[in-house]
Amino acid sequence: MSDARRRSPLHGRSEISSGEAATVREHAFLGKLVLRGAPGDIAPALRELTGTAGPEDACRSASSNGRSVLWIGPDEHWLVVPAETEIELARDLDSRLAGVRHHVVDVTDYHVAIGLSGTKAWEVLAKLTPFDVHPKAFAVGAVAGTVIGRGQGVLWRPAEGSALDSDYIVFIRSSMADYLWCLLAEAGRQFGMTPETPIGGETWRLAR
Amino acid sequence: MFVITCPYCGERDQAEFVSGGQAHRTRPLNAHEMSDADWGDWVFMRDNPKGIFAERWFHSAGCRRWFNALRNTATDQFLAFYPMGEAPPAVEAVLPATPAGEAPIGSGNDAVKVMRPGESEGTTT
Amino acid sequence: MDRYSAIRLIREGLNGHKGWGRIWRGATPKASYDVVVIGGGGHGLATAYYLAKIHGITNVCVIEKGWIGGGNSGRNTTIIRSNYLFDASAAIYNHALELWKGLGRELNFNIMMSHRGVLNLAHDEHEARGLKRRVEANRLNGVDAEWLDAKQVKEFCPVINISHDIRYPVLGATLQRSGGVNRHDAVVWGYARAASALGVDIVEQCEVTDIRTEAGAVTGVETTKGFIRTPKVASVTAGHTSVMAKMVGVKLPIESHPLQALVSEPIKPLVPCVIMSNAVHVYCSQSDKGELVIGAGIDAYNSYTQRGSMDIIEHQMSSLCELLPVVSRLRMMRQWGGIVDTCPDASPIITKTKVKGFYINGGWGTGGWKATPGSGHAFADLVARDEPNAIAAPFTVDRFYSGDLVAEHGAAAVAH
Amino acid sequence: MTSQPFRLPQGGLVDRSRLVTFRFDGREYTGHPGDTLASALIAGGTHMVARSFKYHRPRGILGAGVEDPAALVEIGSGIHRDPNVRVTEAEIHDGLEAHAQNVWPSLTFDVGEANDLLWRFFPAGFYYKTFMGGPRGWMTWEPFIRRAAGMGRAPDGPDPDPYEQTNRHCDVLVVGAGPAGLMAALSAARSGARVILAEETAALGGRLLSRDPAATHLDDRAAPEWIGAVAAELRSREDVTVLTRTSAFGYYGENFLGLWERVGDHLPRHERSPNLPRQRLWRVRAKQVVLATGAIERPLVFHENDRPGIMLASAAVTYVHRYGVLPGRNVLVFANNDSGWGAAFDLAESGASIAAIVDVRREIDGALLSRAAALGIAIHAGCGVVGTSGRFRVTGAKVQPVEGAGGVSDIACDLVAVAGGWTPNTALFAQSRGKLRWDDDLAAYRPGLSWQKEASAGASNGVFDLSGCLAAGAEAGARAADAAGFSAVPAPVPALRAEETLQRSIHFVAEVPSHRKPEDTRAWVDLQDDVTTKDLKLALQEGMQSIEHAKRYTTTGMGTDQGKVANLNAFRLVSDKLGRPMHEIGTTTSRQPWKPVTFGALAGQHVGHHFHPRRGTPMHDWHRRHSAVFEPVGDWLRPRAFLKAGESFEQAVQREARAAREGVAVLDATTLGKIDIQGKGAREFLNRVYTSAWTKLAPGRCRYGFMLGEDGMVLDDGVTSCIADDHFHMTTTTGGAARIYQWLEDYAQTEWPDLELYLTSVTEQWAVASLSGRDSRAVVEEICDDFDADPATFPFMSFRDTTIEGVPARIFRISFTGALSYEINVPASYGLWLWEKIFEAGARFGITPYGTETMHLLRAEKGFVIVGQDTDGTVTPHDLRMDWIVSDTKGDFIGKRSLSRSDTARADRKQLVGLLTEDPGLMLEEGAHVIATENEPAPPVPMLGHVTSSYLSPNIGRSIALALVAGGGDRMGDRLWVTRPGGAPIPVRVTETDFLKLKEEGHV
Ligand SMILES: Cc1cc2nc3c(=O)[nH]c(=O)nc-3n(C[C@H](O)[C@H](O)[C@H](O)COP(=O)(O)OP(=O)(O)OC[C@H]3O[C@@H](n4cnc5c(N)ncnc54)[C@H](O)[C@@H]3O)c2cc1C
Ligand SMILES: NC(=O)c1ccc[n+]([C@@H]2O[C@H](COP(=O)([O-])OP(=O)(O)OC[C@H]3O[C@@H](n4cnc5c(N)ncnc54)[C@H](O)[C@@H]3O)[C@@H](O)[C@H]2O)c1
Ligand SMILES: Cc1cc2nc3c(=O)[nH]c(=O)nc-3n(C[C@H](O)[C@H](O)[C@H](O)COP(=O)(O)O)c2cc1C
Ligand SMILES: [Zn+2]
Repeated sequence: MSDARRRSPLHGRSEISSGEAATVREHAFLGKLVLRGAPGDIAPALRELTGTAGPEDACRSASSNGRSVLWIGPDEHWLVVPAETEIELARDLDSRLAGVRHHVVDVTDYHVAIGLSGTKAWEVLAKLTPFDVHPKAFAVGAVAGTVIGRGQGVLWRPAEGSALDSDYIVFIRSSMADYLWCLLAEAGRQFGMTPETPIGGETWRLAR
Repeated sequence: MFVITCPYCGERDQAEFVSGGQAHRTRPLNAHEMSDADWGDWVFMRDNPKGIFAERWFHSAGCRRWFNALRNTATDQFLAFYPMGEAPPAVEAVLPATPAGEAPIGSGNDAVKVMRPGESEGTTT
Repeated sequence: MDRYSAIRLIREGLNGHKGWGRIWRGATPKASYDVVVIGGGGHGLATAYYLAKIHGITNVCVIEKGWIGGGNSGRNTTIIRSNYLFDASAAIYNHALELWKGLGRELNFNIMMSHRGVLNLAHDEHEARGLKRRVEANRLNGVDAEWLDAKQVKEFCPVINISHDIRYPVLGATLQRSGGVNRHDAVVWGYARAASALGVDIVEQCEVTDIRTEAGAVTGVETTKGFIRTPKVASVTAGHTSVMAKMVGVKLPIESHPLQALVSEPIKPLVPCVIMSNAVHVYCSQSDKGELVIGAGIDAYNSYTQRGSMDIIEHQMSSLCELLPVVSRLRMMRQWGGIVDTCPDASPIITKTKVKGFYINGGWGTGGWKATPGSGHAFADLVARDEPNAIAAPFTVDRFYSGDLVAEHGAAAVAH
Repeated sequence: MTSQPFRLPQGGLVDRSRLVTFRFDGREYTGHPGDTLASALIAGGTHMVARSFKYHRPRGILGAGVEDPAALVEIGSGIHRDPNVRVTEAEIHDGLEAHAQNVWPSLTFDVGEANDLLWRFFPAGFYYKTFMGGPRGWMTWEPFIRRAAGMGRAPDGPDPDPYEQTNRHCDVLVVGAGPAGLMAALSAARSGARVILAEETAALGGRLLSRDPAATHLDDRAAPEWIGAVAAELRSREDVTVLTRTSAFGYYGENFLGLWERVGDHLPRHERSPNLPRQRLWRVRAKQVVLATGAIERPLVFHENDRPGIMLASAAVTYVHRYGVLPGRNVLVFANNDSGWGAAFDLAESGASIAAIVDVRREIDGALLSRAAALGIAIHAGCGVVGTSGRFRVTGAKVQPVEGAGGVSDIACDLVAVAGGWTPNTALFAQSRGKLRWDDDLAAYRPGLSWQKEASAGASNGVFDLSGCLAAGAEAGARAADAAGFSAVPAPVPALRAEETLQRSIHFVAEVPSHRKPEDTRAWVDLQDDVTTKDLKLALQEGMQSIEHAKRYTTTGMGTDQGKVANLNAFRLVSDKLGRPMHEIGTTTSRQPWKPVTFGALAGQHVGHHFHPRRGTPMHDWHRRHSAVFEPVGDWLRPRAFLKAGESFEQAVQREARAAREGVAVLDATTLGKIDIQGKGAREFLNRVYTSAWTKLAPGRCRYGFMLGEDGMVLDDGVTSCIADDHFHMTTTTGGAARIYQWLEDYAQTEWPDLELYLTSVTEQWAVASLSGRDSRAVVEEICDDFDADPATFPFMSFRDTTIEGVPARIFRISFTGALSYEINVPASYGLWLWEKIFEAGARFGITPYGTETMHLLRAEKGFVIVGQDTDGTVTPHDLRMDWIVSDTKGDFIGKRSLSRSDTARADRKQLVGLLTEDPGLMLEEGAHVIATENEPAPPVPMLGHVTSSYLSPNIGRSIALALVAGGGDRMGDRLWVTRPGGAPIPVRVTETDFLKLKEEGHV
């Protein structure tokens, strides 16, 4: 049960679905950490603290027991963990990695995780990104930072160990979450989703 | 729309990248000793070749790493991608016969849209 | 030179138009000239014309690697204005604007100079502040400029959406009434015709492949049609300026980028003026033939292919649909690209070089069309006298060493 | 019910069981589903549908598809009006309304036709030679010309229809679903490759649909059946996407193609799904591309070849077989190659009578001759059409031998079917930057050298026979799949039973020779823009000898069809006239789009709400509920001020500004850029990117700094705090955040990797509330768990970590207002909670929310600069008279060397000063200029600088302003003037910039 004082930027939005074809929902407050450091240096600590040493290949993830390690760059991983476990994990990592060149930053509130599921989920996403999201090309476990709509974000196909039941997860900076939410609803219209209006998009108040 | 091969993430759409201009320009360590002319050269002057150009790209939407590329600016064909700090590899390119001219294929500009008799058919790569 | 007029047109009409001669003479290069101008765009031809007309230097050859007007002159959206911020820019662009006013008659060639007004829209307070600063600077420099509020914008150009409910509402705009557009090909042909009549040779399909120097001075140019002797070489090659400079080892701060433009299908008059917007990044006018002529920003990478990325076009179109919501059913008929020679401070370079007799006029980037007559005029003066006049002086390459940039960037980031 | 007199009793692929009613130019017509506007109009007996651009000549239907140059109309009205729609492409539906365009008052009586009477005076480029006189030069004439020019009208108001974009990656993209394209798609699909097949028209089949189905059997199935089977197989495959009504319009770099799908245009509005866009843009990245775009027939160029009823022979045949309409009852066929003969036989067998076959060739294949004889067709070999009659519809043609003497025969007809040879459709190939090769036998260009990963197959590659097209398609599809990494075999080519009379022994004449005087001959090359051979010849005569000049001077190929049928004839004419081979003439550039694409589709869903993201903070909704007025800063929306009922914006700002000093006020500062910097070289990194020294900044302390570009000009500013020796928290301006983060990464990764640092943006991790004013301390202490803000232990420019009801918080004692201030950071998800908590705690102090305008005013009272407002990319820290921020003692930093360049170091540069108007109630206009004289001289007026910031300050009790003024530092106390339009310059006094201090010291 998460802290009732917290508010996601998508607070007030509820799951939108067009049945089998596509469903869009938020995975609120998933814990997210940026972990920088050479993969070899950090692997033992990772294994110890998350149950996985991280993916072997670029643009992949590894998950175990609801904790996932996503490859973001050659010396950058994201840890995606159950809500409100991130602070402790960050602390543990820092102490476990003391002396090793590394850097841990909590970005839980920076990124909002929006999940997409359904037979047409990839077609919905394809309307927003030039990256190849076809299930054959972007297989379960894969990760990609890319362009989404007029912004940027990270796409992820969580594997079973992640304990996330969406086919795709889009991480988007929180100030753009509402923009993306509405864009996804628009993209899902073809499959029966209803359009949503951006918060603050209804009227523009000018000073004059 | 280019396909850019990030040395870390692989082939991606150009939209994910930011172009960083000329590569292999090392910031001088002795700026205070430099003349206005030398300093001005470093800050402002740029190679701007029609032909093989070593340039930098930033995988802004992806891994956020900077890296280098060789591209033929006469045709926009990428010839190589390589990490920061590495020297440019040797490459071959379809270059213009004259400094300001057009590459025999690939620029799509004037004068090279039609083959001359005797020019052999096929594909270039 | 044949004199063009309505009467002559009627006379020729009755005579099957057999009497019209060449607009410019075809020429094969002579062995030597007093001045060789490289580049048969608007600026190069204007330079040659003013060399002949004002300085009496008629033994001039313009060398063009393709067809005249085929470079940026043939690709630009022809926006003409002089409402620049800094004194140096205002001086040269306004000089050009004054010359444009009488140019059709002077050249006896209808360049369709249409002073229909240029709007620069402000979409936020920050832009409004910058534009107001510019309007006031313009006024003090004797450049015609005024500030319109949103309602006045709507009156001047009814297709603009001034609703408050959009992402970038229009807060106001500057208007330069004497700004406008003209017919790019006509300018090129008009200058070519007038220069040719004064004795200038215009050689097309001839590329300068090298510049020969001796003891630090120019002796001639190597071309695909042979060597041409000359003590003075004036490079006016826009996107290829760096290529020319490299031949003599002159360094420049110029980068060549693709800049794209597109036209819609022709439609009945819809857009009465020129609309430019920085925040949403698009500009638009309507040609006399009826197409909307639309441009946006450069592609960020260097290229000589006269092609750019489709992204730019897509962004430009969503901007335009946002600004002029009636246009989304209209259609893009043709898109193209040019090679623009951009300078770090978004101002041109008109300069002598360390090589005696080698002069450069370039770096006009995304916005040099409007300067064509002024640029040619000032450059001819520099080439003839070997000294920049007051208008050209701020634009030497020395400014990059001394730090005295003419930094129009902040003030007019929008392309052209 | 209106009759369809030209509908054939049977045949055609239209659905005869249903009747569709539509209107054209006020008259009601009927047709069937499957008809285009053109086929239905022809069924109704109407050929004339438009007027030409310049001479307003009647224009009929020349083609049967995208190639038609001039049969353009407006469809729909009001906000739904679509101008310049090709009747040969528009599909009819019930209720469709089409109108003639560019005519007045009507299509048949058009005043503009007067131009045609004066045609002799309107040759190519006539406008360059006249319209220079008049009181306003060209401007005198322009309005008239503009009104006459243009074609259709734009819609009357904003477009209500939605559009969308989508992206696809595929192994093989096949463009065109004719026989070649179908076979290519089939072969590639069977290998398991991801295939997209895009077809421009409503149906698959290409020219197969233009053949007599009874006479075309593939594997013993009539063509439509065979197509149906192929389509069914393709559609059944999961990895195949078959798109109809979808044009590949742009072949861009690296096999990136744009496809334009018309999703709803063919349906009446009420039948369109509200969930589907009107049109869709497919952005396709293909590993391999097969271009199977077919070939386009060319018209022949002869005197009066522009009348309605003059039609491409292939189009005439298409109308018969695809649509079941007869375009003419009495047809004269005019050909320069065998394929026209095939058309003639076909038309004859379909019920037309053939008035004659006229062929410019003298030698005709014997088999053709005997077949013609068997059908009783009169033959005029070695002859050409040299004139036509008929006003809105051709009524007859004049035929004359092309060589030697010979009388003119008048032949009555109601259709002239022209067969000038076939042009492979290489538009996309050329866009891909492949090189064309002139083929003399083909009398056309075909693909030569490829640049991208594509192959052309079938007629687009110069293969004109059906079995050849099928085989080439199969081969190309298989090869493409192979190259994409699959293992494919060409699909077996169906056994064929088909009659074909192909283009053979063509005699390409750019202009049909005639005995008329050249100056009296009007032979159209470009029917849309009224370009005649005479215009092209005049262009050459006047020196426009480059094909590019000829194009631009005459406007040939510059219309909405981009010269699909005109260009090759124009090139050939230039080649003939200049006596230079085709490859030397070259071609004009084939540019995107292949056919015009709506702006709406290019913009896709990225308009309106989705145009550009609006970024909001966690407190955004609160701001909206509290009457904030917003301003965009970067992509963010920030409150400018919070208006109380009945209050003006100015009043609100004054109120907020007072509260922020005398009481307590709070600003949402979440949008500031924040970067977490860690690494052993972090401190040194700061030393290099900031102008000031960071060596001594202790953990827990903060410092304000400037960043410069390498040119020495101020780039950004902000406060950076030391968290640990190797760990810093940097803030940047809101607008500069993204740029600065990238800029820092650049230096960190590429110049100084040895500093071993990591940068992570944390902008949105933290929500920030900035409290300002006397009572701010009390509020902070109240909300924090056990926090003592005693300045002795919590001094200015330091921070503390604490908690607020257990929520981790970081509090900075920094101030941009000069008043006592605290910046409270909490994880963003607690932002709104924090904000509301602050208001709860602050209620007893009358806490006031304030916006950016107030913040700007407050900082100006203190003389703090805003980068981007008081600087503009030409300003150094010294120009801001902030020499203290530039450390001379530390080593190099970015931009340092530039500060000592001769011009950057000059003393008379513009420097930031305060300005006080002599009349304290008078506010200067931001952007106004400073001059040294009481009266404004005549332009150019020497300008000393300009006002960068100007406010009415409640705390100073008067107006204040900041300005950049030449040599300003040395002008303290001077009297200067600030200009204003239409008024006398305003006298001002030059002061220091810290107005609060000035006031304290009694100088104000
Ligand atoms: C899409 C686009 C839109 C634009 N819009 C505007 C606008 O609205 N307003 C505005 O003011 N400006 C605009 N510009 C900028 C403007 O077009 C240019 O600044 C201006 O036309 C430059 O003229 P020019 O004569 O110097 O160059 P060009 O017309 O490019 O002429 C240079 C010539 O040099 C020739 N050349 C190059 N190398 C050689 C060689 N080695 N030998 C011989 N010849 C050589 C080239 O072939 C070319 O013809 C735009 C530019 C583009 C591309
Ligand atoms: N009689 C002759 O001399 C002659 C000459 C040429 C062709 N032909 C016949 O024409 C047929 C040619 O077959 P094919 O398959 O090569 O071509 P095709 O003309 O049958 O098919 C081409 C298809 O491509 C489509 N198309 C064209 N451009 C497109 C674009 N940009 N985007 C999407 N679709 C596009 C067209 O709508 C058409 O359906 C054969 O039957 C051949 O015999 C006959
Ligand atoms: C102001 C302006 C108006 C134009 N109008 C048209 C037009 O009406 N029709 C057209 O086909 N092209 C038009 N063009 C584009 C040219 O056909 C051509 O694309 C451009 O000159 C670049 O040359 P290129 O495409 O041959 O490389 C126009 C170009 C400009 C600069
Ligand atoms: Zn990458």
